[in-house]
Amino acid sequence: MHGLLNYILWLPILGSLLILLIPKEKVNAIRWFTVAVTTVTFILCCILYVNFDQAVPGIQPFTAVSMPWIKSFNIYYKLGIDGISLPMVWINGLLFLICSFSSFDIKKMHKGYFSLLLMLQGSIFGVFMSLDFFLFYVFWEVMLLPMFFLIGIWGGDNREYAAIKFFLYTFFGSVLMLLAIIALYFAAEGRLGAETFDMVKLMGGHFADLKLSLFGMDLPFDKVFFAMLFVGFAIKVPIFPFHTWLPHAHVQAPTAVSVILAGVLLKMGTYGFLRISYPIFPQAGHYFGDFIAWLGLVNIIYGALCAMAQTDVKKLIAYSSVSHMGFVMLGIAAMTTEGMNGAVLQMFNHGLSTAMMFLLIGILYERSHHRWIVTPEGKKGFGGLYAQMPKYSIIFIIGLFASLGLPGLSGFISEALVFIGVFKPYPTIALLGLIGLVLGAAYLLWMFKRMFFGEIIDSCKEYADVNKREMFYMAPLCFLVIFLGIYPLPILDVMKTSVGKLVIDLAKFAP
Amino acid sequence: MNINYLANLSLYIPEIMVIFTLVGLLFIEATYSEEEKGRKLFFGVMTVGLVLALLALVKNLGVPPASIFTNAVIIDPFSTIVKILMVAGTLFTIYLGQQSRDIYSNMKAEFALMAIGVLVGGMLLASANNMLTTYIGVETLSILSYVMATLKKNDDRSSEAGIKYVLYGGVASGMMVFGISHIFGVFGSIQFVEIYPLIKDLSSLQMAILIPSFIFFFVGLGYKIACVPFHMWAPDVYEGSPLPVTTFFAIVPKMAGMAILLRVTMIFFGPENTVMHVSWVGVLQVVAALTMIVGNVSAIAQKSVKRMLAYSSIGQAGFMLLGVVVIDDIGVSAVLFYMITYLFMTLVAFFITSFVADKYGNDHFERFSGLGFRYPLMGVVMAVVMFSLTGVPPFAGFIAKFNIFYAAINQKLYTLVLIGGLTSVISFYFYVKVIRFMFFTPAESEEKIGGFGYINQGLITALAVPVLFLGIFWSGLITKIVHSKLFFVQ
Amino acid sequence: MDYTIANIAPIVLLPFLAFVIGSFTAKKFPKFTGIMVCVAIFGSFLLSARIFADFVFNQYSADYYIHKTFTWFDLGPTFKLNLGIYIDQMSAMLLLMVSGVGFLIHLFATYYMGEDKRYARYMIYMSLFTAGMLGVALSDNLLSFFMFWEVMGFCSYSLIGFYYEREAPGDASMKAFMTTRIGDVFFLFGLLIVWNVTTQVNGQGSFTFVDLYNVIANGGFDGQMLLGIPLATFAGLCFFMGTIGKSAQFPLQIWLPDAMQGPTPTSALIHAATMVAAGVYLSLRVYPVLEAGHLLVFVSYIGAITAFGAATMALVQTDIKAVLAYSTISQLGFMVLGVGVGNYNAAFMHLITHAVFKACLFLSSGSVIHSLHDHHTGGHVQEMPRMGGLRKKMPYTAFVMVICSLAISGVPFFSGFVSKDRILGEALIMGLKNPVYSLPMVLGFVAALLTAFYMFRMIFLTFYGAPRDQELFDHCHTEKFSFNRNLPLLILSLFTLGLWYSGSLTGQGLVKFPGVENKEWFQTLIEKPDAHHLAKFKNYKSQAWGKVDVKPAIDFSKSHYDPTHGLSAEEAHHAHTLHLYGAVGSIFIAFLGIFLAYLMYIRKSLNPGWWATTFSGWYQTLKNKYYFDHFYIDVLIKKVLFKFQDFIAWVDMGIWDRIFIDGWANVNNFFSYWARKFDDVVVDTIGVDGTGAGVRFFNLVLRTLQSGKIQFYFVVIFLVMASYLLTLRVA
Amino acid sequence: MMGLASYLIISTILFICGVIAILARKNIIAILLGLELILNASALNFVAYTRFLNNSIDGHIFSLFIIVIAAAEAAVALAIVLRFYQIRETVHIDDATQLQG
Amino acid sequence: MFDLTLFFISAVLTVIGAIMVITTKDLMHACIYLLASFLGMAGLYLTLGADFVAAIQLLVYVGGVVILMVFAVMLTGGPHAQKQNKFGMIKTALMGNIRTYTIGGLTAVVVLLMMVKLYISIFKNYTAGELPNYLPTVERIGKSLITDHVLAFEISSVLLLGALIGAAIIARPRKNRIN
Repeated sequence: MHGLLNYILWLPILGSLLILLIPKEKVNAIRWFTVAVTTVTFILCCILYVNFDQAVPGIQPFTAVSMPWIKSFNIYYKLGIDGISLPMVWINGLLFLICSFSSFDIKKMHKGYFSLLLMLQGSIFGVFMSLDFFLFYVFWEVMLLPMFFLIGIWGGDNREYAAIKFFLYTFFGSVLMLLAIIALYFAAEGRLGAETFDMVKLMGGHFADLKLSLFGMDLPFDKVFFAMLFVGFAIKVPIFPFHTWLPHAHVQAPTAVSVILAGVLLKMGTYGFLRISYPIFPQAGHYFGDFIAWLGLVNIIYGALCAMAQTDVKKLIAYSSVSHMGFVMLGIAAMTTEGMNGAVLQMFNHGLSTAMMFLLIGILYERSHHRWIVTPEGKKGFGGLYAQMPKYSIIFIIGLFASLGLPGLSGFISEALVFIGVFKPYPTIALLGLIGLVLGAAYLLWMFKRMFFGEIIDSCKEYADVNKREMFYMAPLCFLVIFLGIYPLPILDVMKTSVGKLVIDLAKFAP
Repeated sequence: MNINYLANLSLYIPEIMVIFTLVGLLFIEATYSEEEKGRKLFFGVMTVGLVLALLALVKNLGVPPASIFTNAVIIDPFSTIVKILMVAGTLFTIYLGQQSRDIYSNMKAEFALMAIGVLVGGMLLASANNMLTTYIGVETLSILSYVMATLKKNDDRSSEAGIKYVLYGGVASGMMVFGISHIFGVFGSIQFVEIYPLIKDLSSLQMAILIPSFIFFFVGLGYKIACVPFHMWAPDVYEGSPLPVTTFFAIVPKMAGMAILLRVTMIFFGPENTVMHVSWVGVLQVVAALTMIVGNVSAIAQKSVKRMLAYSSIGQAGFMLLGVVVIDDIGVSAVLFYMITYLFMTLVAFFITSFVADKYGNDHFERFSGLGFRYPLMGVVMAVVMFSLTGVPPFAGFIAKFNIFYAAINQKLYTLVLIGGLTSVISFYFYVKVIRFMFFTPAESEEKIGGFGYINQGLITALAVPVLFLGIFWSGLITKIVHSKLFFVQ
Repeated sequence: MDYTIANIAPIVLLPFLAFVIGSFTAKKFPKFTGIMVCVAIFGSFLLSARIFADFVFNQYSADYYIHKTFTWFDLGPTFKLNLGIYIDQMSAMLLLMVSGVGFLIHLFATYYMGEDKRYARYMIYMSLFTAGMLGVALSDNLLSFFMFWEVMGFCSYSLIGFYYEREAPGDASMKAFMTTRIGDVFFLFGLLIVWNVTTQVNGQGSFTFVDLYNVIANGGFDGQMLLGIPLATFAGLCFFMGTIGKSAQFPLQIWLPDAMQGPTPTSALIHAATMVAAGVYLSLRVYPVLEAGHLLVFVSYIGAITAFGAATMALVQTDIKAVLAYSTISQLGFMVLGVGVGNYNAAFMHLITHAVFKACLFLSSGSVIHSLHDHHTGGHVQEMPRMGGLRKKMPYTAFVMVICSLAISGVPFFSGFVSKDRILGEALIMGLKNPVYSLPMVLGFVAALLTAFYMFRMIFLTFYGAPRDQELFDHCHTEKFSFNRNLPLLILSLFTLGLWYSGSLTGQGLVKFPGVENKEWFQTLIEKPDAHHLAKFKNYKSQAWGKVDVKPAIDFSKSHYDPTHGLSAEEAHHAHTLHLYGAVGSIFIAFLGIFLAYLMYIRKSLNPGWWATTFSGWYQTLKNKYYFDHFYIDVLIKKVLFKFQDFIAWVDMGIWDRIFIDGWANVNNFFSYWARKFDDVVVDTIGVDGTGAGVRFFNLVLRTLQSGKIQFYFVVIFLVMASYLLTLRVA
Repeated sequence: MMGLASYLIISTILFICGVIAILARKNIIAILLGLELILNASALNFVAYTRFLNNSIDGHIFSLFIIVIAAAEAAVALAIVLRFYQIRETVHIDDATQLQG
Repeated sequence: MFDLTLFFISAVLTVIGAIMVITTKDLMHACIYLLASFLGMAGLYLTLGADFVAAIQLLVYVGGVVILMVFAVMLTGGPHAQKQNKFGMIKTALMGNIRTYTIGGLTAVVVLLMMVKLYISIFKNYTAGELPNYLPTVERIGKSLITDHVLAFEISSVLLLGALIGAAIIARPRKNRIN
């Protein structure tokens, strides 16, 4: 089992290079090669899951990979996963498998597309597996490159703007992160005896009482760098007011990329909070707790309000992601067992449900070539799809209700856990957060009503129902959404020990 | 007075090699002025000479540092590495000059001659160890550069570039020498070695003379590396010059200037000289911050890729200055690493721009439309370089910036690093513009670009390989560089 | 027989599995799917019947509850979530009712929906719904209660919107879901409070009723405040908001009339018998919280207002289902009133009796509607003004409907009388004892009067008199007895007899079952979890699933019927007297209502047209449904009652519905217009692009400085240097 | 009378004159004249310092190099000016503003 | 006494020359004034005992630079340059006008202030001591040039060579055959 993470990490990247050897004309070979690579990767992820030992709170020993990379800087190629990263790794494997099927619809430059897709997968794996800060940063940034091109080349009409905005935003945040990483490295010498980029060693609130002189002010070290990391991660989450890249990126990106963006990429931000910000700066985490909780609340309500305004389905779902990620932030900010577990579970569940929604919209877009609920001319963009595409509608309902948090579907448990966790420290926020649930139901159902009910409008009469391939890749998601709604243990069990440890560690530093 | 000339000369083989190449080329040029055969011979000799110089330099890497010609120059691994970079840069630039249509075919030999001449100055500057060699280095670098800027003789822009360069260069070097004269007045010596012990205990009056004098001195160096506020010639001259010349300007004079600035800073303004250190570092910090900001911000709305790259090279110089400000060994190695990556990135960027500009007659961003689809390899390579210049991992440019930031944060220069980081975000605006046109915009025409033959593509790709390679496997190189500390004979 | 997974889980799982299997077979084998669903629910019914028997007659009748749990998930020492079953007499009753009535409705649906092209899909939705409702009945804790509750909400949504080809069901379904959702999120917040309080008291959070009762008994809520409101009040309000949403109480009642867009069996099952009643069931379950939060007065007001308001609205409906819908709201109001006045038992009893007769009424109306085809449009006819005299065409239905109407009107010997009378009696007592309650009391009685009136108005308009649309009448086939059309109706109507519930014809007093000494029935079967009772939970012992049921450690011996209600003899006498007055009054009221209806629609001595012309000003605008309620309530209530009813009408239709619910679009557009503006302009343009613009501006400045004039460059050099050197201070 | 101060003042006057020439003249050649003045000021400084502060010959050497290099620079500069004149037919410095921004 | 006289004459010549260079309206005159100034410089070098430097100053500047200047002036059409730019706008006079002199003058004042500050320090620092006798410097310079500064000497030859070639390249008339 040793080195399993190596295989998972490098297989897609290797695949992305190998694809370049396939002649450009052999489109099917390229597609199926991608499918093969993602399938093998997914199987490896499953093996990882099977071998996971729930009792171990920290990094799973069997996954640990560590070798020196840059000796003079103490940079290590260090991988490992724990209960927080495993669900993310797994869903990454799953969503890319699904996306490689969904991407059969891509119309141009197949080779580049699939190559970049695999590279994206590899780099995201890297983010979730890295235990070395430098390595983490490298993967965090590398992920931008394929994403940038995937949006920029295969995206919609306004793709350049979206791609650049996406890149700039993230890059801005990550520059601040880099600063924090290096500063931590040097601070570690005083506190830990040696300079290090090792996340695990840095954890534990060693940097609380350091001072830092910036712009001529004497500032607390940990709070400043917590804030810097916060911006870096908040942009990825995205947290209001750093969220405006998201609607653009989502709307312009091709379906599969939207799926990845919403399903996995956004989680990198919250993962960063759980893996880096909070464990390393627990005191600052407590200090900023109220602030982040309120921001989470703003995210929820604000995202929902914005979603309601949209006439573009994809934009609507994009804003719903903003809203849903707010729940994750809320859960994290609560710093209670329930809240944290809920947050991690919500990361996973939102990955499933929002991926479903984006795939469904992609399927629809294949047929309609537009995404307007109400077209800019004020006409109905869709109408009566329920009658026209019954199977599609059923899947849509599942996705829809999963994302509005219907009990029995996956979203509910995580949201409930988050609220349970949040209530204790922030009852007011919990109460106000409920508005988000109402609004969430409102915009989703309103969208559903406008698109699916009523008579079939003329332009919708041609649309075929979902075909076998689409059914094939939607089915696992439907199954998971329902299954995890009833029986969330497969995910909760693997994460709970790690999350519990995190919560206990954090609690030690409560003021 | 007993100078062991031979021992000195043995360390000075690379320079001598380059000078001989220069002289030899002059003869060849004079003999076979317009013949095809002569051209082949010319470039053959040139290549051989420079490669030999490179080999000699590589051999010099292992040699223990030594000060030769009565402390006129110093040969240490630092200067040797910079020289290697400069020679390599010259070699590739001359190749580019041969390929490029921006240098008239009857001027290609002259371009090579001038470039090698500038290279001699640069090499002298890189290992200069007294004020005189510094001054002569700067002047050699400058005067021949003026010629290079004007090399496109029938072009009004080129001659205007020459005018601007010569005036600006003259004023800057005049001020530099004015500063040097007062430094000489205070110390009574132009030898770094002799100044060094004196600088440690100065009276405050001397200090009051020296600080302005060194500022004057700094003008000369600052104009060579084009740092703000002495950068204003650079965009104009870079734009007006023929493209290979711009390439050359972005590499050799800049590196040489950076090397001497680093050396002067390290020798005179170490932390042990409190007052001098504080004022000098204060100046450098402001200059570095301004250079990063102005370079990167000005580059945004440019139409011409060449001019954008000119501003970008100013911005990059700002980052290197950030490494200079640190004034310690980590900073030196960071700057060295930066120079190495900068060489490759600049070469690739200018090579591709040059071939595109040759095809279309100008180098506006629009000319890059659809390049990524027509020449995927070139597109990818250019994109890699642009990302690398921005500082995105896993490319070498990121590692270079990382090293600089690393060194700066080690000295707690948080504000500067913050500025550096943010300006590198800003720099993405204009670097990505190239990528945007290459990949997101349909091609303007499907005509072949003549410059992208297999050999050139291969060469460009080969030049880009280190950009990628050093981004991941930089362990070995950085270890080597860390050991090649700036040497100073006391 | 012990309670194990094998014999409890299937109650929920059978319908659920029918749903799962059905969702695969629906397309290919619709008939089979329908039958399978019915069989599954019948299976649930059998299992429920066994529980019912156990808890009412057999070994568990003396025990208070069965509570078994398993761990759903466990997140470490501080967080463990248990799910399980909690069965006491109340849930046993509810199970039996839900599965029984549900089965009959499913049976009827095979008739009603038999020809629909989406028949099978309809059946599986119904099946899922039944599973949800049975789950609610079995839940031992508020969380699973909430989950099943939401599943029901989803089914309700899907079934209201079943005819998705039309716009109206879409609107209605969304309105229903959204309105209930508002209540639901408060319910969810109530859950959070409970979890928090149980954590504080027990060190381990819990949602179970038992723990909740326990905490209240231990005074866990005492002295706690949240947002300046006592915690118990807050929690109670939250839970009661759940009730308001789900049971369509004022002010969230608006969705239920619209919900009639669904097929009629849906209306019968979901929007009459079970789901809406689940709201009341919730109130009953959390009754101790309501009590601890001093919310009962509030509850009674809500109930009374709803009962009265809905009844008034029902008076003028012309759609047969709309009458029943408003009637349902009104009856739910009665139940809530029952809770509010503290008559726990009667409220639940009314829940059961109402479920039976209202289900029957809906099914009957379905039978009527299904028989009436408009041969012009091909659609079914629901408008009463086009009916009349139908009893000749469909005698069974007419018979059944009259029976049920008698029941709902509160005519003696029928179930409605038994339950409603007890609620009204209690309201009377409370009203006389405490002036605060006088308003609910009066409203309750008036509502009862109106109930009788509008029900019989409906009966008379539908079945009596001359056919008003002869063509329609002629096209109506004469009803032939069929097992899936008439049998469910007959069975249900059989259970509208008061005898089943009261155990005696009068509905009062002690009951003796043959062979069992002093076995009492409804009135003592279910005990109010008041302070005295809650004490029993203090020694609660949890039970794990297994072969053997661990009986609760304490003696839950059944309290005998206490004719004095624990009061002194004098007070008891007083109470009895009042009850008697109440009973007499309600009987009188029932007959008065029927009589008025008779006068108006059979004898026509009171001309409804007179009323219409007298109030013609608003009657004309009533054609538009939006202004109908508004106008009606406005005038009638203004004349008869108080000014604030004005407010109800205004809030109900003017604000709540038009803006808040139907006007989601408007509000959305308003809010989100500004939200979007804010997002685009402030955050994006100024915040983000603005930064970019700032950079670009700076760029412009710098490029202007880069003027190309070399002498300017020199000036820059000199000035920069000079400015540095002139400010320099050395030593 | 013939102290260091007098020489430095002369050199300063030369320098200032050079600066004024550089900034005020619009003729490129006139600007070059100013440049020569600045260089000469420095050379004078070197020799003066050699005389009054230390007897190091390096000052003289430096002056020599300044003179030599100034000559070389002037040669190149004049060549460039000629080239500019041939193309633009002007020696007005404000005509050399095509490259800007 | 001689050196004092020489100093005065030279100083006056230098300063007047320099001032005339910047004030005269005629470029040709400016060149001549520059020549005068350089001559004065040579005299100043002599008073400083720098005989060799003075000689070189005369040789290089007077003999070379100024001739080049004159050449340039003649080649570029002397004082009669065009008065308008390509847009037809009246250009600033070639030799400057009030505006340019104001700018130049103000900047020069600022620079002067800076230099004054510098010189105050220098004068405070400087203590007049025994001046060494005039000694011929040629020998020392020669020795120094082939020992200490041999490298600078040699490299400057490269510089001059390069400047020579460069000037030739640039100034070489345009060929008809391009590319």
